Amino acid sequence: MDRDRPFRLITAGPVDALARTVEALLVVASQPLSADELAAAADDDPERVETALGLLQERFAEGRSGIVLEHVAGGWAFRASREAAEACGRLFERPVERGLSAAALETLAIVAYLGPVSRPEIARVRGVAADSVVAGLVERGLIAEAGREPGVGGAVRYRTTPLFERVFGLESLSQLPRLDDVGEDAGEIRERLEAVAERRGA
Amino acid sequence: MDRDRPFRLITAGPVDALARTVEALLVVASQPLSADELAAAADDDPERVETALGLLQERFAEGRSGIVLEHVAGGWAFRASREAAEACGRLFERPVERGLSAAALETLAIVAYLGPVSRPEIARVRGVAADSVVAGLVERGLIAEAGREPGVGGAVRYRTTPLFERVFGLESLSQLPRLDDVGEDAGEIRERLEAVAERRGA
Amino acid sequence: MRELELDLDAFEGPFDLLLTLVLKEELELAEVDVAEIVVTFCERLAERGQLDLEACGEFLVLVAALLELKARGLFPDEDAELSDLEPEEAAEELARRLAEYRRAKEAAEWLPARLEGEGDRFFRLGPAPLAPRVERRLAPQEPESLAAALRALAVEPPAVSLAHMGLRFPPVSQFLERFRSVLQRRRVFDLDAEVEGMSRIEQAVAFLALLELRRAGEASLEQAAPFAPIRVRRLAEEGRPEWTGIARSA
Repeated sequence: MDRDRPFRLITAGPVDALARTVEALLVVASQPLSADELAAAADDDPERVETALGLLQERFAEGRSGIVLEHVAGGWAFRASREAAEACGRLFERPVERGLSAAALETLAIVAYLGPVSRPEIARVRGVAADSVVAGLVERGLIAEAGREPGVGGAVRYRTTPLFERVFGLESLSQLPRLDDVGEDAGEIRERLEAVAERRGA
Repeated sequence: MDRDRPFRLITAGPVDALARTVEALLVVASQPLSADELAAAADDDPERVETALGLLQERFAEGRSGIVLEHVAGGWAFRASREAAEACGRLFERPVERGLSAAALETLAIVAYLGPVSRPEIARVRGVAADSVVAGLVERGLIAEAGREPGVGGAVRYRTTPLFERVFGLESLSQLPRLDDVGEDAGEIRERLEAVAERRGA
Repeated sequence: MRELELDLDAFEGPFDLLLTLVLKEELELAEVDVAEIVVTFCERLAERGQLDLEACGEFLVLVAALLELKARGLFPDEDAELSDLEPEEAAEELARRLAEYRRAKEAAEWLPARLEGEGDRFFRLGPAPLAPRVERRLAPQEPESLAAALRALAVEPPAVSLAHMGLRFPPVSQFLERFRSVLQRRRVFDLDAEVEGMSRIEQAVAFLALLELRRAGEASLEQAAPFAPIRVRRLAEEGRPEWTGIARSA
């Protein structure tokens, strides 16, 4: 990209006026906004909003501007350029400090892949109780309650939040890597398990 | 101002690099930042930061950009352009919400029937931590702080507000539907719910 | 550590003997006050006036295993639930859960790497400094919905399945059988290789089984250094009825 080409910020074109409106919306929004949400607020056409977003993506690009437009957590949002990370680090805390424990990461992974999922289910997968870990992740805003298990007296279920996607830089949960089922040793494991089951059954 | 003059966003000049850093800091900040704070974060000279801010004020000016740099009491901050005021209004004006989330309704019911109650008490009855849900209900004005539990360092307790009574069409809490099937009075209801929550086990 | 003298309601004697009796199912673990054992150990530790890390580590492993066994004993339903399953079904269920667990483990490895890479992406959390205030308005609500929410909370929960405990934490006897059959085939094996991928508590139970094999004189344990692999060596002589010692049914 020819980074040094002078850039026309202002034209009389109506898409440019729309782009300014989208800019304005994004700079005050508290979370990523989808093209549809932007179109509804701007009272304009979603397709024209997409065009405007394309324009803004060029303008607010890494290396070109301190404000960067990114597609994240199912919508569009401004963030600081990576170039300014050091300066930002002096003034702000990282959205999630690195100190996520192994247990927290494991729980987060379970909620991301299997969610909505209840604490008993998480405990079943992890093999240990998950109460304090779950509470900690809720506190950090990375997971949130998502109703209770079906049927009366069901346990509260949790899912990951848009903040989770944003912190991990995901456009959506579908961007999580696909995890293969148990690999090549699946057959061997199965045999062993069957042997165990037979002994138990006996 | 000559609105139509093409605008060079990128130059090799060091003040421009500083301006990008200042842009980045301002887009992340959740409150206005003073020139001194910006200089400390950018690890640069306050005077040069002032120069950079001047540059940005030109770039992010009303009529030229949807993002406007504003000097307010506490320092510098971005806002939406006046041109986009209507669109921003639509973004922030939420449609009237039909109902509450399951978590919010549960918590509200606990505060209404058992209040004043503290967050730990709510958590015991629901079987899950209640911090974020309580914060949300306080923000919406449906519940409010009502002193602390007796004793030193007692937890903050919450009760429902007049807004709550309006929304639920009640003249007072005594008009809440009876819950005789669960317990005779608040104490009994609470005991029953805590026992069940414990068995729910999580 | 193993000579720790205990004076409990249900048992009096060295800790070592207690373990043996429990493993032989000659002592009802449900009646043993594990907290009392911990207190005795702590008292002994305080008397010595110096911290013996090795003894503490061993004690933790053994007490964890004891607690595990006791927990299983306190939930007798679980065994019934398991035996309801046909062996193939049980194996299928185990395989499914193991796969689930592995996927979660793998994902948990991916997340921190991603976080590290995204560490220089800063964005605003919360509202913009000069943003308009959001007003959330709520439509009129029915008071009955509050009563319904509390009633739902008062409903007894369905019986929680404890099957996972049995599946994830096999009994000591199972490890005894398994290690014996390994020792039938091989004179020496490494514990680490055998318990790889198992949960800590499973490994603890496996270790308990090894201690039992050693007690019975069936195997010797060697470890070159702390945290080095534990090597298990067959001790029994040819011709001796090796595997009749302490079978589960004994």
